[in-house]
Amino acid sequence: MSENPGTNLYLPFMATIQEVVRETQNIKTFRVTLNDPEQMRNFRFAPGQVGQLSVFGVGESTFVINSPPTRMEYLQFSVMRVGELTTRLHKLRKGDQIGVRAPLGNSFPFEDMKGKNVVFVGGGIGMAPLRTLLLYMLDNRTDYGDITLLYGARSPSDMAFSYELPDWLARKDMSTVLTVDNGTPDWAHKVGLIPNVLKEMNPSPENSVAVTCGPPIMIKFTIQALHALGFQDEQIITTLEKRMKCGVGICGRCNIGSKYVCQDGPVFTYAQLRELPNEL
Amino acid sequence: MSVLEGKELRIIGFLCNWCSYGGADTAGVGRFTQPTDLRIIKLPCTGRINPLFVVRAFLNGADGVLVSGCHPRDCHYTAGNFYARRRLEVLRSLLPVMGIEPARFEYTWVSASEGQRWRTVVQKFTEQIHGLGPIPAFKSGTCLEACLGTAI
Amino acid sequence: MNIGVFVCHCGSNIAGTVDTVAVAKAALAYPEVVFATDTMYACSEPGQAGIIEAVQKYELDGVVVASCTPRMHEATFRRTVERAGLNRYMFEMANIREHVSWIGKDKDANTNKAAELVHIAVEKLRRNTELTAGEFTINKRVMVIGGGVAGIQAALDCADGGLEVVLVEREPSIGGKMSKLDKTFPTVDCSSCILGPRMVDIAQNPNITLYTLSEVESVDGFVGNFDVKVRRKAAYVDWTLCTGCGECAAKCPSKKTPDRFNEFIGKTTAINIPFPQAIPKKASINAAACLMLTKGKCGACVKACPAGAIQFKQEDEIVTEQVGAVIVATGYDLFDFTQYGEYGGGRYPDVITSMQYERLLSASGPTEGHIKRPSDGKEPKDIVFIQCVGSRDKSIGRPYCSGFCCMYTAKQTILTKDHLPESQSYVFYMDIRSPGKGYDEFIRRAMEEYGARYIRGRVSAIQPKNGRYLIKGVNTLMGDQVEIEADLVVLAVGAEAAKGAPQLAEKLRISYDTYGFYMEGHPKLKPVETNTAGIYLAGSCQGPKDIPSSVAQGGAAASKVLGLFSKDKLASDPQVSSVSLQRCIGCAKCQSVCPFGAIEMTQFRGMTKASVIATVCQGCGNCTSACPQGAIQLSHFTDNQILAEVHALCPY
Amino acid sequence: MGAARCIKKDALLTWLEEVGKSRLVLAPRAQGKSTAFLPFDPAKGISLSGLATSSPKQALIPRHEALLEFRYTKTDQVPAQTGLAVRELIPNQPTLVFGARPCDARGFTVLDRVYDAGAKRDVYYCARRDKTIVATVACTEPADTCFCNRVGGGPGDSAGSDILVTELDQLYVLEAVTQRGEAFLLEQKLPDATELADKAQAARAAVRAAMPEGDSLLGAPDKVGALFDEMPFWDGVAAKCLSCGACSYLCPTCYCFNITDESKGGQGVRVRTWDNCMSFQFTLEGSGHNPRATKSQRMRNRVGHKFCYYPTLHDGALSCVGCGRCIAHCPVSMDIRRIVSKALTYEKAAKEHSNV
Amino acid sequence: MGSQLEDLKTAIRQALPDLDVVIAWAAGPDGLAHTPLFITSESDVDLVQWDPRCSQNLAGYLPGLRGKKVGIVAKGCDARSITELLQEKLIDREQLTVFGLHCQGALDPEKIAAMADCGRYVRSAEINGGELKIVSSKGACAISLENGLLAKCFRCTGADAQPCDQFIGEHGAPPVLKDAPATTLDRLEAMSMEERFQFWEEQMGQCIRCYACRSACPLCVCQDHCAAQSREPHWVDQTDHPREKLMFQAMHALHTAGRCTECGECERACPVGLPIMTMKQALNRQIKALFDYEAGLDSEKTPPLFQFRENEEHIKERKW
Repeated sequence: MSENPGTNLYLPFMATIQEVVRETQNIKTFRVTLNDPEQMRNFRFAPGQVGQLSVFGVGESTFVINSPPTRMEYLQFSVMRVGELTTRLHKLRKGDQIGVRAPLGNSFPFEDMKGKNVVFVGGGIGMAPLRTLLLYMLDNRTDYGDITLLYGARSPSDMAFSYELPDWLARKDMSTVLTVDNGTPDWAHKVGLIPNVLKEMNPSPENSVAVTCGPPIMIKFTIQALHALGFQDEQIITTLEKRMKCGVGICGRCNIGSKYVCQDGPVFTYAQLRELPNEL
Repeated sequence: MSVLEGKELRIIGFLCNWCSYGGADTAGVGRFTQPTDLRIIKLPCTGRINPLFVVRAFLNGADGVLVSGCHPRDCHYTAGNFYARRRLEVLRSLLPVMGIEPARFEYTWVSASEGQRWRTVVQKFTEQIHGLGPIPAFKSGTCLEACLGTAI
Repeated sequence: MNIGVFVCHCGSNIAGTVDTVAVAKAALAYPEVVFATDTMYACSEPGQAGIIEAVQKYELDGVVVASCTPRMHEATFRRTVERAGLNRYMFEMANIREHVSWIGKDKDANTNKAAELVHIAVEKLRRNTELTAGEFTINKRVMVIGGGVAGIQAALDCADGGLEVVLVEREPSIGGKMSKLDKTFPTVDCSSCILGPRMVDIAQNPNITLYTLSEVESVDGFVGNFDVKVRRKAAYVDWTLCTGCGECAAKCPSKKTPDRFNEFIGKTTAINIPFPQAIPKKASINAAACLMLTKGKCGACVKACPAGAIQFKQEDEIVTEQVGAVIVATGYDLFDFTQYGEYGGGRYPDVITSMQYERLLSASGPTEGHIKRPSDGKEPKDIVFIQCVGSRDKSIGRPYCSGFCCMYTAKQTILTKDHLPESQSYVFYMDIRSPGKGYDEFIRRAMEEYGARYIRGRVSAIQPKNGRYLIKGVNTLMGDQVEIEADLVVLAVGAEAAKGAPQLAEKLRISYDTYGFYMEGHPKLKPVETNTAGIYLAGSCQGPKDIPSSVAQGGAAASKVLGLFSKDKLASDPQVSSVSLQRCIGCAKCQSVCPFGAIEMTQFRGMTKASVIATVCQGCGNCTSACPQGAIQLSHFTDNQILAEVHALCPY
Repeated sequence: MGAARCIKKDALLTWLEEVGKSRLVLAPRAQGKSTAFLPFDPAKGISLSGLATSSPKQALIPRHEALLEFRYTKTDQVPAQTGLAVRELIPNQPTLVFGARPCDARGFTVLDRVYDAGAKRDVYYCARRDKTIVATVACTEPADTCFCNRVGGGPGDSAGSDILVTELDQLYVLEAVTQRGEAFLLEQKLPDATELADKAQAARAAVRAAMPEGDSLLGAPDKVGALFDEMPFWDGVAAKCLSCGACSYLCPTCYCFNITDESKGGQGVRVRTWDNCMSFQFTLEGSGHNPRATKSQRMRNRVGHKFCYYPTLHDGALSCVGCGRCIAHCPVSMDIRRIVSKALTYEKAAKEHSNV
Repeated sequence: MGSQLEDLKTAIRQALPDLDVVIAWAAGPDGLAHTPLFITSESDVDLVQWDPRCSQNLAGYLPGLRGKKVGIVAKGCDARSITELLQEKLIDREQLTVFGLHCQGALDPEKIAAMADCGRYVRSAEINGGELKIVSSKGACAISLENGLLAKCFRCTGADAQPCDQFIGEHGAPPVLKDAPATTLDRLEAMSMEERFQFWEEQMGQCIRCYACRSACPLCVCQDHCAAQSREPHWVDQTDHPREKLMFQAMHALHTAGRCTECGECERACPVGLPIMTMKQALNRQIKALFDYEAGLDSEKTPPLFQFRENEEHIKERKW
């Protein structure tokens, strides 16, 4: 059995799926706990760190832990069905056993962000990594300035975390804007592409940090929009989705030059990214 | 679970859904007693049989592989068996080069009405395989064994 | 994934030689199986209820039933799992009856084998995906190929059902073989009297477009959306102008043109209307016999034609028709009687085929209904009929019975007696085949009331003798040699597949048997369907048939089309191939082996990729076998599914 | 270290056989047309002429290595509750690698920096490394593809070795390089050869001196790094590359790997296997995106890793030891020396074409 | 051959302005084998070499360069690969300029190194009057070219490149060679089935799974998407077991059945020297016998496994 996860870099914690939430047609959220209560109690991570989920017999894949470290009843991962492993993960249900190698990689600079206004811009499944930081900040609300969330998806039915959105919309201590590319008659929020809606919202760069994650094309135009709004490269933070295997900087897949996304990332400021060789 | 040790050998049949699978059904309906070694994998058409399935079966330890489909011109999909015939005939020459006795592999055509013929095919082929005995095994053992025993 | 396994006893059919309890227990050990049980009759109402209950209680995602062949109850159980709230494709069957319990005696071996068959079903099911049928619109027009009685019936029934019909006929007129017959058995009513009005209906029905002298050139598309190109052969007469007056034929100097309609018994003119009741009643020119078209001089018909319809420059024309279904009713052809040298067919003028005899009997035939010997025009007295000429004879590749020859021969002996009361008919036969309603009585009448002499035995030789013919044969009932002198010999030629039938089958992508007759979808349960969706069969193209059966099939095919068209959209079978755009390199190997033209090469971000037209794909998987990198996969028969089955059976 | 022992050439096989009783001995042996480090078999001998086709890295990173074994379990009582047992498979095999060359041994140091990096230790690698004695045979004649002296090594270097073996006429002199080597050597019943140490050193120095000097490639990191965005250069050098893995798999320092689960029913192993950065599928992401989709990008990463990224992370040490296997066995005779030399002299402005 | 080389250079120089790249050979790192040369500028042309050391088949690069105007220098056997690629529409004829050569055989560097016992210690090597003169640390020696040829040269059926846009030099017949080396196929035929199986287990035990055989194969057009490394479909697992490697070789053989021209690149590329063309040769023999077909001779034909006849003249089906 799992004699010593942690000392063996490749040995996952054994974990049990406690709950499966169907978010959208192709996204499911898994809430898992480590089987050993001791391990679960001692588990520490920071918002933005990722984990490797194992379905034994299929393999491993990387997902961000999207529950915040302030809520440790379970670890939450949201999975979009794209390949072999995610397809098999989607077939799992409550009570099934998986492996978790976590935490891996770096985290959002949540300490440095204290006292600042934070603008979250999330697209599609890219909302998952933002969720961990957002909830962390809401749980430490007084440490941070204004919190603004812009969350977009292709259509209303593609919005993950729909059960949390009413709460976010209702909260007085954050402002939330939702948008979709293609609306439906009963859609009460914005219709439009994220960068355009962002420009409309016109957040001030003053004492602010923008955190964005989503499909590459959305990130590209969101960064352009943020630049247009006056955000500097250092004020823009994103997290990279890269194919990782070992997660510990050895196997040689995820490097960008001499940086390993699985160790030096996945969180980078745009300023850092610009320093990296152009091989995203 | 595997074939009954000592009694049976591992024989895999790839049968097309429309003719030969039906032929095997007809043999069953007619209560035509057959040897029990054969395990049938149903495919839509012999055109679906990639010869590599046969190779994979042998390398995994099958002692015999039988492919059966519709008679030429009776293919449900008009031409699948014509392609299959060429592919399998070519495969036939590969097996002996690999060290697999060519008689371990046969292909034939049995229609849905030919229950009697199906019985004959199964009987003769099973006898043929029993005549050859078990297929040679890899000295390095099974894949799992090799993995677990990574000594070097 | 949660899988439930149900092992059926089928009473004692399975449980007698398979330990079903042990199979269920073994199944529990297979991956992802969370529930397994044996059940008395899985297909029974309580059996199905048990499956539904277990699906709900154990939150099953998929079900394996180990019972009879899937050909028996796969559809039943798919509905069951659907009722339980699962996708109907999350179901697999293990055939442990036909393939195990009924063929093996050793209970241990059977039990073990049954468990392994369950194992491969489980491994396959684990890799199944939920599939939903797509929908596509259908073009509610139907094409009928062949204007014989079966095609006419099908066309009229479809048109009456409100469908637009395109009827394509190879000959200049519809009517087919039936239009050549004098009378029909067993009622001895006039063939053209019953067929004629039907032919007129075809001409007058506004829903029917009629192309005669036309053949199908190519067929593209799929059920609901066929594109059929029809070649309208040049008639050298503008049929929009032709009134069918017949002046042209009267003036045509080529009066020795072979008369196809009259089975070459008589002669006709190069320009002609094949027979008086022809539909359409339009003239056409036999190019091979026309002086203008062969030698470039004549033009008598041009002068004769009051409508100015003659057009020597007319060329074949290709028209494209869009239809949603096709009924094939291309009929049959007659056996070539010259193949039996001993009968002298083709050498002796008075040895003729049964169809030629029909024309002699017919009032509209070359002899205007008088039975005359072709050689000298004399009335025959003794007439010998020989049965099974080109039927039930392996040596000439015709082992099958043509079915209707016994009956028409009896009819012909009766008609002979009516025409020539002094005559005597002899019939050499092998067996009498007369299973239809009133048929056997009819044969009896021929023998008993009309005095036809039936001799059971084959004829070994026919020799001319003093202007008559000496027929040598055996009487197998009496066991002696028979010699009969006769004036006329009628060979009851059998039916064979219509000329060009295989070529048409290939255009339509339907199967045909060794003899060229088309294959029905199922010999019992799908008599007028083919295995190509949207293509139906009627009449003798599927195998020799008499008129009532052909008409019945015409009606049945029409009702199938009407049933198909009763929906506005068709569901496509979702078990089709699909392409992984990531893996496809656009080499088109799949396209080259697809028997259905279901794969097209498309452009995707500047790269060539294969793409499956789901509605055309029939799910044979030939493409998957041809793709080296496995980019195109047939769903539910993917490489990984078959490999998983192989791995389950051959563990290593 | 001090201990030195010697062994007569004709006694070598007997000694290896003796060692083989207590530990696995991996030594180069010709098989077919190639030479590889294989379990020593006295009947089949060893092949010490020149460089083995494959490097001895497989002693520490096997071509395939089961990391974990897993097994799904079910009980008859509650079949719906599937249990899962996972077991680590930590190697525990004392090994002697005999007949590595100095470049090969230097390769182990390249691997050590990655796999045994302080707090981040790869237990599988380290378990093997800790139990493995590397006995390196100093080279006597560099081949035409050798360039260890241009990348910081030499034909008689001892880096990465536990024991250095020097050929002297009819003798092999075995000198301990590490404590582990010392301990091992002291256990052996071999004659002392302390007095031959100087002679051995002289022999090694002579070989080193006779080796043709080439331009040093130690300055490559800056230059290769600066060429990152110079695509024409990479397109040029990569044009003839086939994207196969021959170079990576024969290389003593290439350590990239893949991890896959291979299972049979409810039981299986998580296996680590060699992987190849020149393969398209190496970096292919689930979404279909590939950060190194072209051969040129992959070549840039391969050369970049050996001559720039690795040195950046590890105090300038190149991850190329100059064994020349990639040159000798490349199906299209690519020559990494020429690529790096070209990089060193490449002038962007000159638009020099980069055919090498 | 000097003038032939000059003619080749001239032809390339003339065609280069209209082409994006010309693929030829240049001197390799050692004197025993030349290496591919991608010519994009006039100065590259000076590097071109043409002699029996031009062993590599350059046709394999063509599918990867689709969309560009490419010139290629080809020997007779190389051109058969080009024909096959044209046949499968994997390259476009109008984008391609073939500089065809007459070849009297290409050298096998492994064989020569063994014959000269020069290992990897070659100082210099040059071709002179039917001999390869080698100077190595072991001394100097001369190897007759005829003795050092690749195995495929002994089976050569066409020494002149066809198709060809510009033929360089004189047309001629294949080299007349004696004493063809025994093929592995011949050796296998003398073995029992069990021995053959063991033979492959031993051979595959040496395979390092580098896939050089595949990468060098001009007809392995899947390359980046090879089924050997995919899990969907999962034909072979990633372990080092000989079974999996043998499975891959069977896959390579069957995927190239009726397409393989026996150019020998798979064996030439194999860094550990495995006889992996053997299975392909066996299939070719069968295909010749069954369908009277040889790959690479006619770009208008369809490979035999992508077509059929209703009545197969040479297929004798078993009657049960």
